[in-house]
Amino acid sequence: MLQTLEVSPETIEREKHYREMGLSDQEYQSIVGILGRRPNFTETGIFSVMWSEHCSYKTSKPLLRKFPTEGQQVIQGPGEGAGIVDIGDGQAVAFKIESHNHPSAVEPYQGAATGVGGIIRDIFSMGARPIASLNSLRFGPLTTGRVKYLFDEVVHGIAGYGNCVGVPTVGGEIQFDACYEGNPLVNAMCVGLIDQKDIQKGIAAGLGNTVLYVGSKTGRDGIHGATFASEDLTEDSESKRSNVQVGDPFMEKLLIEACLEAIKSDALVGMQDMGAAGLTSSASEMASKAGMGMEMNLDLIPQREANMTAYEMMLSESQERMLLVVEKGREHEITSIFEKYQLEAVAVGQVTDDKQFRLLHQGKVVCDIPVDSLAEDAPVYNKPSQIPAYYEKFQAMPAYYPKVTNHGELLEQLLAQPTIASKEYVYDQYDSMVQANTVVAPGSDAAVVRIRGYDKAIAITTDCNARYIYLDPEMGGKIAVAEAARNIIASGAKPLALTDGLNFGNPDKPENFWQMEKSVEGMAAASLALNTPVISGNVSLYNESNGQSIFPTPIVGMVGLHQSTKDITTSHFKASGDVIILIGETKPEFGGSELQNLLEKQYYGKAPSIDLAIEQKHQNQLLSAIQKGLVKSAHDLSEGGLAVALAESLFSTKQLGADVQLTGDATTMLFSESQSRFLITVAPADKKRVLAEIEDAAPIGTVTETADLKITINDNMLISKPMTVLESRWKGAIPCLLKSKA
Amino acid sequence: MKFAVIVFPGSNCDRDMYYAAKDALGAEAELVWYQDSSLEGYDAILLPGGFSYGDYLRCGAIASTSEIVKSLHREADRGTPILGVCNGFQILLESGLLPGALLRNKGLKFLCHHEHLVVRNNQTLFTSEYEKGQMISIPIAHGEGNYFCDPTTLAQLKANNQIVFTYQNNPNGSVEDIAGIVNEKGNVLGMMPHPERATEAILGSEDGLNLFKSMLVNWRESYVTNA
Amino acid sequence: MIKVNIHITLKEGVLDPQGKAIEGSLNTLGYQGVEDVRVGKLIEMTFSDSEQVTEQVEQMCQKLLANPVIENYSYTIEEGVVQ
Amino acid sequence: MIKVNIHITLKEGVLDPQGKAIEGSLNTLGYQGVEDVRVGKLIEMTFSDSEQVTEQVEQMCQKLLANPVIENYSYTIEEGVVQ
Ligand SMILES: Nc1ncnc2c1ncn2[C@@H]1O[C@H](COP(=O)(O)OP(=O)(O)O)[C@@H](O)[C@H]1O
Ligand SMILES: [Mg+2]
Repeated sequence: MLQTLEVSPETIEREKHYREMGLSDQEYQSIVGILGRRPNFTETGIFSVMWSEHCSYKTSKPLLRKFPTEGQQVIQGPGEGAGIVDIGDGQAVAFKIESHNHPSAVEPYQGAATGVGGIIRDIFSMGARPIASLNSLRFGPLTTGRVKYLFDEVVHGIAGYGNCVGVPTVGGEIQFDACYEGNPLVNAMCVGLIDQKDIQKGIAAGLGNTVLYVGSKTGRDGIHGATFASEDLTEDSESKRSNVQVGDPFMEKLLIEACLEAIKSDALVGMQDMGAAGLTSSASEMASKAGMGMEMNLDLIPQREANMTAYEMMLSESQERMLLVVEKGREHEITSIFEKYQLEAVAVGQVTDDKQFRLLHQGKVVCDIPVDSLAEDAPVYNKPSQIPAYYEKFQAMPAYYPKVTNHGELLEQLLAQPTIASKEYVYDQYDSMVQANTVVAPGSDAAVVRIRGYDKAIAITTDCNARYIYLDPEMGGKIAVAEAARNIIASGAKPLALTDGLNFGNPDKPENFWQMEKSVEGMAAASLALNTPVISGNVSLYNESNGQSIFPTPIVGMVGLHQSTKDITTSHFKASGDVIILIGETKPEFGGSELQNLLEKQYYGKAPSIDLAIEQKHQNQLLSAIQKGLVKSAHDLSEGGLAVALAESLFSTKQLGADVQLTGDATTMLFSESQSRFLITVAPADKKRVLAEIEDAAPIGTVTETADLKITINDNMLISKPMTVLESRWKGAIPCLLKSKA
Repeated sequence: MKFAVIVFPGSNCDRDMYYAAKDALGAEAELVWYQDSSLEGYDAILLPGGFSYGDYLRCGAIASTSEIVKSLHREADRGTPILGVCNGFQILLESGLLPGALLRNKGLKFLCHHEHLVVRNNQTLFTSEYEKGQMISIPIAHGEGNYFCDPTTLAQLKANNQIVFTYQNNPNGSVEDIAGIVNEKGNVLGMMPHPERATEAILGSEDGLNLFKSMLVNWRESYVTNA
Repeated sequence: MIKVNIHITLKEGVLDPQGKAIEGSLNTLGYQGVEDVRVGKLIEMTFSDSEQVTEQVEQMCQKLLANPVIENYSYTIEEGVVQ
Repeated sequence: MIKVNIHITLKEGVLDPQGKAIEGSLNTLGYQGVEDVRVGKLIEMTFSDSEQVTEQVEQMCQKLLANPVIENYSYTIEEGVVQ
């Protein structure tokens, strides 16, 4: 039989085993101070995960404090499983984004699948029914076999889980850059709908109340680096090795239905999913938030494998598990719901009033820790920050200006760049329509999901152009938030709030910390200016491979509200004869652009600039024009600039074309990535009114019956291409790269 | 008219089906949990899409062993209209209520988008409100919708006019572009595309609504003749 | 303890796109002589009780594990496996 | 003609939701003694060339057919099968 040789408290201290679990000498000493004794093996493990960056935000907390988190619309800000905003009529939406980068690098299918599952649990554990999923992905260039494999499997994993669990995957984004080659990013976002009266909190209130364990059995899954090198500790290291977490979307679907039935019962006191640090974080956080303690008997935990130790059970990240607190004596009312769905629901402990986190295993107390110390006494570090040399160099450079000879050919090439190319290959694999509420499926700007039974809808998007953030974190941070809001506006909705997925490299490098600091400051400024408070988020650090950090990639997930479904607008041109209008000023800004990537194969110089006051003005004026019914299509300008936006607005239309006349510098007008711009179409009769309502708006052409894109600059026809040619380049690019031999 | 929408563990288009019948069509509808094995008192039965039992083993296989399938057979014999969509179609095949099997899509990928279907047979109680040969736009969302049957069965399907819908541009490799078939008696329809997702203009197509309308119209007529 | 291994394979004449795809990849990777790749399922289980195992396995293959329209099955039964 | 049968199974300890669902269904159907149902893949192929078959099979399992993070593989090689 497997004999687990757990080292004694003395040995942990003497041989500094806590270091291998990720605790510093100082942190270990403060644990000894808190306990008034040396922690045993299990306790050391529990502290190490609760005080890890993932659970405690010890490095990022000082930064997160910079975010505005309040607003009239905010019902629940950061601090619970997900943030919640008001959408009127006594309803609300809960949403959050979460990263699963490292698991996806190791096992892309399961890593991505369990990322989707985890964020969905965060949403329904608040009592909300998940109504939409999105994902934000970053990969290296699609040129090596490994990257193609990662890409395909991540997409399969998201589809495999999301389709089965019955939550439509309505949007997302994918970018390709060399810095993600060894460390792809997989961030998943979920949005849930809830009646405000049903909002659940993850609390363990009420002395003597029962703690219920629900869902999958606990196995040795995902007990990651925190474990000791197993050879030293066990007879049989192979069987003790932590396993890859495997998702079971079928189980999750049953959990969703059962949990949403359970919240209707007032016998339920609190509910939380077991996410990172599994049983440890869910149990201790629930008790701590209620100002109570908790005692659990680990012998009662449903176990998938034989001879699991207390340490393994507490650190396991097996999927599809929930922890519930139920009024004593009324357990049956809740367990009978779970029985209907053939789910295990087992009483494993009770709420105590001594504020201790106490665990029993095989008749012994294996953990007895003041519960608040796990959540509240975690250290907070103010890491040193330093301006990177590259930034100063880039700022000092003259503005990058590309040399372009054939603008038409360049447009074709840009459309075939994987970051710009059609993502249909990906989203065709996602069930984007289940639940029958998807009004705008992937392929436009923000996704739109109507709220059944009401004349309203929500718009959802994820955005982050990390290239700008790399060149200039503060400016890029502002742009990321502004771009998300622009997508919401273009769909006809008013932005409400955002969730952020902060993906960065190693924060111990002062240059990386500086990037984090500045990008958060930029995001905070834009959130404030655009009245989109930050209501939830996630931090993922140490994203690097071979010592090379990823670009700072703080992904913005934003939700907006359509006050009427009549306002829902898409990016596609609607009818020939409509007037094409460009909103915003175009300057020669090519630093970090797709054009720079295409021509120079690297990024340098200055990021595009953004003026938040102008941004806000354009957004407000456009939204009000949309709400007045004056706008037939709206699209924000991003990678590839105006020429790409024009082409995108024509793809998937009923064979329309456009005739566009511009003046000024051709390369700038066509391809610059200047911010705060929109491309809209209006009926000829409304042109005057729209131009009066929106400042900085200029008519640039008309939608035509002939399906060609014709662009004249200073009376020179620079581009004249059949849409079929452009569309086949754009649509074919990703499938073609995947098929080509590595 | 009262519809039963059967909910299996893992069904996920059950509510969509329910709303199509209740809101879009304006009929009565109830969600029926698969363990409530009685199907008495319903005028038609809807088997929704989704992933019953996670699609584990084979799509629809585990669901087809449940008790309620016995009641389904009874209702089918009795002539009650039964519509199985997507996973519902898979369950009908696995239960032997319809002939053939569904294999993985030819391209091995899950596919979700609108497809054009051709109404091949408008003489069924599910399609009488369509024109013969009419082209309709209905979404598909499946990974295993590649209809397969042996040549004898195919000949029978053709001879009996059991092929109800075909794809205009076959997306999944189905034999003869088959998207939906009825049983010989004509009261059990199985199809991969989702008509319940195409019952409101705001969702991009209303072409699925006539399928539910046909059921309603034919029920009214049968009610009149029986009365 | 009895260990049963059930092999479920697609009938001849039933198209196997997965097998085809694997064959294609193998050929691309340079394994030229590989042909007729077919993918099936392998279901392993143990029986705690040793009564009528063959009958039971036969039945469960017919009732649930294999679909006779498209699949064949076969199995091996290892008696008295002790772990 | 050489026929190769490759068995790909999930590693011990790796969750097998499919196996669990099948086990549940078999138990409901009345097969009470059935336990530890695990589902794997069975890949059959033929080699037209008989050179270095074992090496090739070993390689293709490692490179393509099995995912070493969660799966184990084994195979049998039947020489000289004539159909
Ligand atoms: N970058 C961030 N910005 C704002 N809030 C954040 C951020 N990261 C985490 N939070 C919030 O902190 C709380 C704890 O987050 P986390 O530990 O990731 O949740 P969980 O335990 O559900 O995984 C959540 O309310 C989350 O929304
Ligand atoms: Mg959580």
